[in-house]
Amino acid sequence: MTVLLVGLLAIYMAGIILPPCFPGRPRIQNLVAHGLATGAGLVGIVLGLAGLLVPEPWTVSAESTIPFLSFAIRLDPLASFFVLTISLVGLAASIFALGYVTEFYGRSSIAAMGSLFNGFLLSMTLVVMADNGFLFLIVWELMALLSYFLVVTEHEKAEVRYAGLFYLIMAHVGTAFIVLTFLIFFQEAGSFSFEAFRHPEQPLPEGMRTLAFLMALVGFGAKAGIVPLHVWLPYAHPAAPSHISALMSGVMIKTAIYALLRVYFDFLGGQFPWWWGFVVLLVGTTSALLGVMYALMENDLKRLLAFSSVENVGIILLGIGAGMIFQSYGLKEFAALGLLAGLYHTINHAMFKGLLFMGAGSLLYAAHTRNMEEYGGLLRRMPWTGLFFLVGAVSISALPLANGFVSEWLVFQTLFLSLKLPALFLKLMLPIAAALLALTGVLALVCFAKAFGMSFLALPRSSHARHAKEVPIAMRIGMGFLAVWCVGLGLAPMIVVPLLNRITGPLTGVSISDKVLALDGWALAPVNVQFSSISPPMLAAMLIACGLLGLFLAFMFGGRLVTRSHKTWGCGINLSSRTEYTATGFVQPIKRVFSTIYQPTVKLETEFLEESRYFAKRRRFEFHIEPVFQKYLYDPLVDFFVGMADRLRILQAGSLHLYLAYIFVTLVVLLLFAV
Amino acid sequence: MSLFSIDVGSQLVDLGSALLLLTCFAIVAQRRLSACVDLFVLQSVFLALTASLVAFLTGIHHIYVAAALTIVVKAVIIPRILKQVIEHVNVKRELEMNVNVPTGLLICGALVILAFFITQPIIPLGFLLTRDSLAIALAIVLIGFFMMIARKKAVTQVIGFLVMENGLFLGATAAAYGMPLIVELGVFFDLLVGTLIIGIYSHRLQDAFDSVDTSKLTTLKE
Amino acid sequence: MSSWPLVLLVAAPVIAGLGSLVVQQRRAIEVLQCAQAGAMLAAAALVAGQIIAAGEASVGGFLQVDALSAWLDLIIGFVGSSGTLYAVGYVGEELDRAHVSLKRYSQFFCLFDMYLASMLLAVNLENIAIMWIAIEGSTLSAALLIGFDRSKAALEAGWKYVILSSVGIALALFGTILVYYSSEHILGVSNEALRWSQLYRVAEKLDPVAIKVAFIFALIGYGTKAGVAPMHTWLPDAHAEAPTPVSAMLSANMLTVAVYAILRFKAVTDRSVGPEFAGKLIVGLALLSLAVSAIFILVQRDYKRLFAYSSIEHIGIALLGFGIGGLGVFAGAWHLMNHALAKSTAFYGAGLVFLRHDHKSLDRVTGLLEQMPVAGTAILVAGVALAGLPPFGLFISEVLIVAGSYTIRPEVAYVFLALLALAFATLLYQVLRMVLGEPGEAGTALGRQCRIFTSAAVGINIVALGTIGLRVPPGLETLLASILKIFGVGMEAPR
Amino acid sequence: MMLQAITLVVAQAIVLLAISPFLVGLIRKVKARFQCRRGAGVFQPYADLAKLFRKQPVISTTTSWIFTATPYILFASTLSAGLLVPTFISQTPMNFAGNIIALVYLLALGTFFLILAGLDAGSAFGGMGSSREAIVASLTEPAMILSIFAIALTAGSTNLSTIVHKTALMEGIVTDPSPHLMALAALCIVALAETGRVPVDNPATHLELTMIHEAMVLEYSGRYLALVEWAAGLKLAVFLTLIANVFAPWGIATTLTPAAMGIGLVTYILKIAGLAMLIGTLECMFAKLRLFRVTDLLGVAFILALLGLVFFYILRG
Repeated sequence: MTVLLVGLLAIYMAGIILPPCFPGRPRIQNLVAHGLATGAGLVGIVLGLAGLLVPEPWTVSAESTIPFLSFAIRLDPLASFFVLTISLVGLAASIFALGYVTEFYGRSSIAAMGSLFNGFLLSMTLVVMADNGFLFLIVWELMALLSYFLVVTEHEKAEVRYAGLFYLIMAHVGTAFIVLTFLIFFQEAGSFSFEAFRHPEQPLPEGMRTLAFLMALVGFGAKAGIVPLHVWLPYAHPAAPSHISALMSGVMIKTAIYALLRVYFDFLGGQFPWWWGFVVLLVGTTSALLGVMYALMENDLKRLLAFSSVENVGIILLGIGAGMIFQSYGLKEFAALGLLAGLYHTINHAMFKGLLFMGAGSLLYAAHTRNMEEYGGLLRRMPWTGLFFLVGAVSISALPLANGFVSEWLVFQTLFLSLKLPALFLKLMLPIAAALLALTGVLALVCFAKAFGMSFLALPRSSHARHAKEVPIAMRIGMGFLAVWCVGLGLAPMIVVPLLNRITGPLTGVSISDKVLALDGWALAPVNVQFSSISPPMLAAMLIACGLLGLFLAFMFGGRLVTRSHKTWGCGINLSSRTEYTATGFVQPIKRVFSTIYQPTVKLETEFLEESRYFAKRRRFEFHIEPVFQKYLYDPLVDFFVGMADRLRILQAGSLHLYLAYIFVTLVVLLLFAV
Repeated sequence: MSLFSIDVGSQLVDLGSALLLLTCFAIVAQRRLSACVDLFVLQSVFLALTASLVAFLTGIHHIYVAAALTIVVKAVIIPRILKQVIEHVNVKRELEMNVNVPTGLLICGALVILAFFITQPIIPLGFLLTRDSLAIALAIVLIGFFMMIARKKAVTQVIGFLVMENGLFLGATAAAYGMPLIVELGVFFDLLVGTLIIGIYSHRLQDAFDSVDTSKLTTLKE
Repeated sequence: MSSWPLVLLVAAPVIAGLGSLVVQQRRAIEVLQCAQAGAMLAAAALVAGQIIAAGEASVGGFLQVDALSAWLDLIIGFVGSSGTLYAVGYVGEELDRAHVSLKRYSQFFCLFDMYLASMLLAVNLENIAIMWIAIEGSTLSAALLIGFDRSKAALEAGWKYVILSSVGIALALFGTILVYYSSEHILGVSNEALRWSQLYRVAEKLDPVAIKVAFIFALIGYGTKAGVAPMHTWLPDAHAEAPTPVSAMLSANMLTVAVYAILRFKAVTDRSVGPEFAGKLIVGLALLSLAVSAIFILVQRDYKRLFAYSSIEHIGIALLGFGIGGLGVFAGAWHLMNHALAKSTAFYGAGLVFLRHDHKSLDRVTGLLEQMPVAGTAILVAGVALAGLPPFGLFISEVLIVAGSYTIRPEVAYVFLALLALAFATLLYQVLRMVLGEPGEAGTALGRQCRIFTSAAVGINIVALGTIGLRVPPGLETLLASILKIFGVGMEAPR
Repeated sequence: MMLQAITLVVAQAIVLLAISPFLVGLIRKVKARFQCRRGAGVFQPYADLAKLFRKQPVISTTTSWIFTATPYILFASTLSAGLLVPTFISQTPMNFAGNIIALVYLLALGTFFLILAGLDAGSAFGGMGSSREAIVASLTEPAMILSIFAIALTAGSTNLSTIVHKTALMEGIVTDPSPHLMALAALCIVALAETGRVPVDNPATHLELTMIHEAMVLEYSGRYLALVEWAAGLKLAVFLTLIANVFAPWGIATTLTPAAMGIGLVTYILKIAGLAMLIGTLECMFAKLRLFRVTDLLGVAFILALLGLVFFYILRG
């Protein structure tokens, strides 16, 4: 392990230091930086697996000269799992980047991008490995800072700068809450070491525990992008270069999930009242639903993906929240199931969100725009990208045979198990959450049907799309790698579940893998196979068999007939991209049905011909959906501060007498009251 | 020591301090600039007398030096510099104030009370000889400070500052039986240089703004 | 224990200053200044080394160095020398552009060195009254430096500075007198009654009320020089209008020296009346400073004023650390050093921008990273450090201070964190819009010599800032440990 | 054992495939009768399928492989979904392979690709159909999940066979029917929406104002259309089976004796035929709703399912 760890750090450090050593040679810089990152990714995967498999948590630490700070590393199953996830996506992103950053030759410094990229990956890895609160804070802030610099790679664009700043500030505010969380433990433990957090001399008072719970939820929630702290996400993730977006959406926000589990189940020992779990559940449901709803309305592909990250974090929190509720009632097996579902969805989301962002990157690379309305018909021009994107879309829509299906299924089962709960309130709430999850799921399906359909199907909607070419091989390999994982994780839960069980076991105190894997691994069951079960391999077999049956029927009856191809009948008009359904039009009914949430504002301008008002020369239609949280939560806050500051300028009015008066008054007041 | 018994001496010292305080009030009440300077000279003389009285009574001789310096610096050199500045910048004889005279006097009275109130618990540990000088010193410092706020012209602010210095000096000599000589010398040197620099500045201000009404200096602000 | 490094430390600037006034010849002055910078740095290092080794050093009971003084020696010595290099580049450029005559060029360096000398003297003195004299000396030399280029704004700033800080210093003197007044009964009417070491020894016997009043006067007096709100009002004007090398020295050194003076008084007060009294006052004023600076940074339109307000903020943070005591003292000292480095770096950058564009308006400066890489990097690195982000020491000290204050009074920690977040947001908002984006107006390019010297200064600072970012070098660690002892705290920090 | 399982699965597949066109024909017949027409014979759909399979398919030039793959995927997913539902025997061998959620998501898989296919042709009709299908599907899903869960509660399982088997054996059958009835009502509405019947959609029209499913498949022809139609029929069969066997598992074979199976098969056919005729009747009684009125209907379904849940818990204490 030591060798692996040192190797990992060494390669990343090399990746940070070396690229600037080849000034003016972007190709070499690119190869060095991302090549090394690829290597590090491989090492990280091995390290993560090793950490998952070793019986005892593996620790190493180096003292520092700063009080309370020690460079302590701890690889328990939880940490290792996230190391594994980060490394997997990191590996794919590095390979993808080899091709993708060629876009930036001559525009931005490849050396800087490469170094920052390695640094970002390193900081994320360290975040999940850190075993000391102080160290955690340092790497956490570094992660935010480095990702900020990556986000503003194209800082000549104003909106990119805005996105970056917004992100940085939100991240820092979050950190402030995290600091408070740690301080609550620190006060009892008298140290920043996580070991001391786990076993303080005397247990925390109840009020303090609750405070810690809320602080952690806000602090880490800001990073995870839970509603209403999600607003930075749809700005920052699209602004970054796509391989960075893949990392940020795929794994960076997961570090927050890691930290939440760490705090709730490790530091607080999984001892909490039921309403904690309910709060998490509530947050999860809200984030999932609102996230997907806003995603649905986006025509900017990367913003759509960013919003869908909010949704998936919500789904993860649904699993965890349900687990927490069960935990609080001592139903440990179900609790473990909830966590397992959450973790399963974590890695799944990492895979397909990484894949989708890379796909979006490829589209950007090929068509030079992020607006779906200007794509179209790309499946014929970019078959591989299209295929991989489809796999990602199927996975994220939780459709069978892909990984999203398995984890979402597990979440559903956890919620259904609420019938074992004593409290009527929860008995009712969890199924409703399940229903809303179903709504989320199908909206996600629609969302990605739109994303794929508008981008890849029918006729090209712009000259960009018409001249698009398939992307370089490196990018395709990066995407293919993750696509394979999406399918693999979906078909082989019998391999994944035991690994995840090694995490949930210590956290909840029960091992459930043999119960979850019923019928010697063929079926997946929520602890008791009587309640329900699925068997992904069997489903796959069925689907394939039925598909073959369909083919057989088709060709048995009329196999000799060759298909004739003819252009689509457009009611007499020649079909053009103008006659196609637009992305905006596609979701219009949904927008109308849920108008209470979207509060859409529609503007329709019509220019008429001079001759007659019966003939329109041109019409202009635009609609916007209300960014509710920004309008009613964030903007007022900013306005308040700016306004206050403006009013307080008067303090510094420039008059010497006034200044002297300040001193005089202070003096007199202190003399009167302080003595 | 044979001539006076201690309490008579302390009476005299207190008398000196009181005179200083009175001159303060006079300066506050005074509307004419040159008169302010003259009053300051008078105050400095009183200060020197009190100091030398203390020196005589206690037999701490380097206070004599301090007293002599006071005469030289504050009663001769600095007033000359000030007069020059006044000549150069030909300020109006009338002073503008932020606070009118009666209010100013009232505030000064309040400040004196404050000074006594604060120093009350400390005075007992003072030397028998210089009972209330500490309180008076503090009062003078505060009044000088107040003058700087109340008066608009640069020169009068300088005078306020110098009055503060006098208060400090009274505190140092009368109340605390004088700082060590080197300190006294240093303080006086700094004082001299400071006044010079302030003089230079008011010259330049005059050249730049053709007025030394410091309440007009408000271009630098938020 | 040889005493020459200490003497050299104080003497080098004096000699160099007088020398530059005499020779009146550019190259000579440059050589002289560079030598001075080197000598000062070496001497500071040596002195610190002696303290680390022996704990104390003194020259005839007049100059007396303990850990705290050595800490200040290091700060002033290091930043002073890099500042001297920078000044050579900066003022040299102005000379090339014929903004200043050779005469005023040499005058500048004379004043500049005297200023450094008086500060170095102030922190190495044993006698509180003489320390007062030295600090007053620095005030006066600074007054002349601030008004150096005789624009109206500079004059106004200088005038405000000289009046306000003279008043402040006068109040500080009254505080000193009060200490003397109460100590001379125990130590006799003599120099003894003004020596730190003696005062610490007999502090318990001193009259508490007198000490309290004395501390209030000292706090407000020296607080005025340290730019503690609400006595800070001179600071932005002075920093903005002074020639930039001077602004850097004001921020990095003079404020620090004023804090040092306050600390000396605090040490006496704590021994006499317990740490709560001084702690309360300092914490209150510190938080006020934070609030004021955070707000004014937000509305700032002038990049030099911007950094000036950020100085108010960081002095406030450091004082907060000292105010809460315990490891806060460690953090405070650490904060002072890192802030000195970061802030001087920031001003170096700002100065280059000013030389190029000849205006101080934030809104008209963009894309520095592309247009002036050195200045851009300097401002970016400094901005990140000053915002309190790792891998820089300010992050460490801020976390430690929050932790310390939380264990004592949680509400202080809450307010502190909130204000920190606000200051973070406002500062980065301003800094980032300077360094990022497309370059704006072209401006006039800088001369080669100027570029070399200033880049050297910036480089030195950034390297230092990086190296002490996440680790306390062992020597400094021992220094800090003995500083903690001065404030009656042991280094029994659990790791 | 293995062999038996396979044969049962195949048998079930055959039954479903065989019966689904019949159901369509039956509904058409009933409607014709209500409209005082003789109408085509109930076995007409078989002929239609055969004819379509033999016709030469025409594919739009604008389309991609998605378009040609969709019918097979649709067919496969629907049939697989059918295999999860117990038809004439209560314990389908495929029980373990997936529960009700799996069924829902298998159908969703079909819907997903159908939507894509609708977009792929590039005509406005297809887009319109897809977009409407999207809204209907998204409103149906929550109600479906809740109603299924309300039923699952009684049997303590979400595996269909387990539910059906237990109910058939009178195990854990509800003493009070109210939750069941509400769930049933909800599920019926869901079924109508999912299978594209009046009042949500009208399979008998090609009027662009009203059509949803038909608009999506407008570009299909030949064997592709055959598969799509068949899949639609299968979907109908699946939902009818679901309703029939979950709420009225009478006569279903709980053992694998030939006799039992025979009875099971007959009763099964009777049950779903009855349901089909019921649907036909309903279609004649109601008019199709405007698209944005469908939301109200499905909202009602959701509330009903929720009430079913509440009642269950309250009555069970």
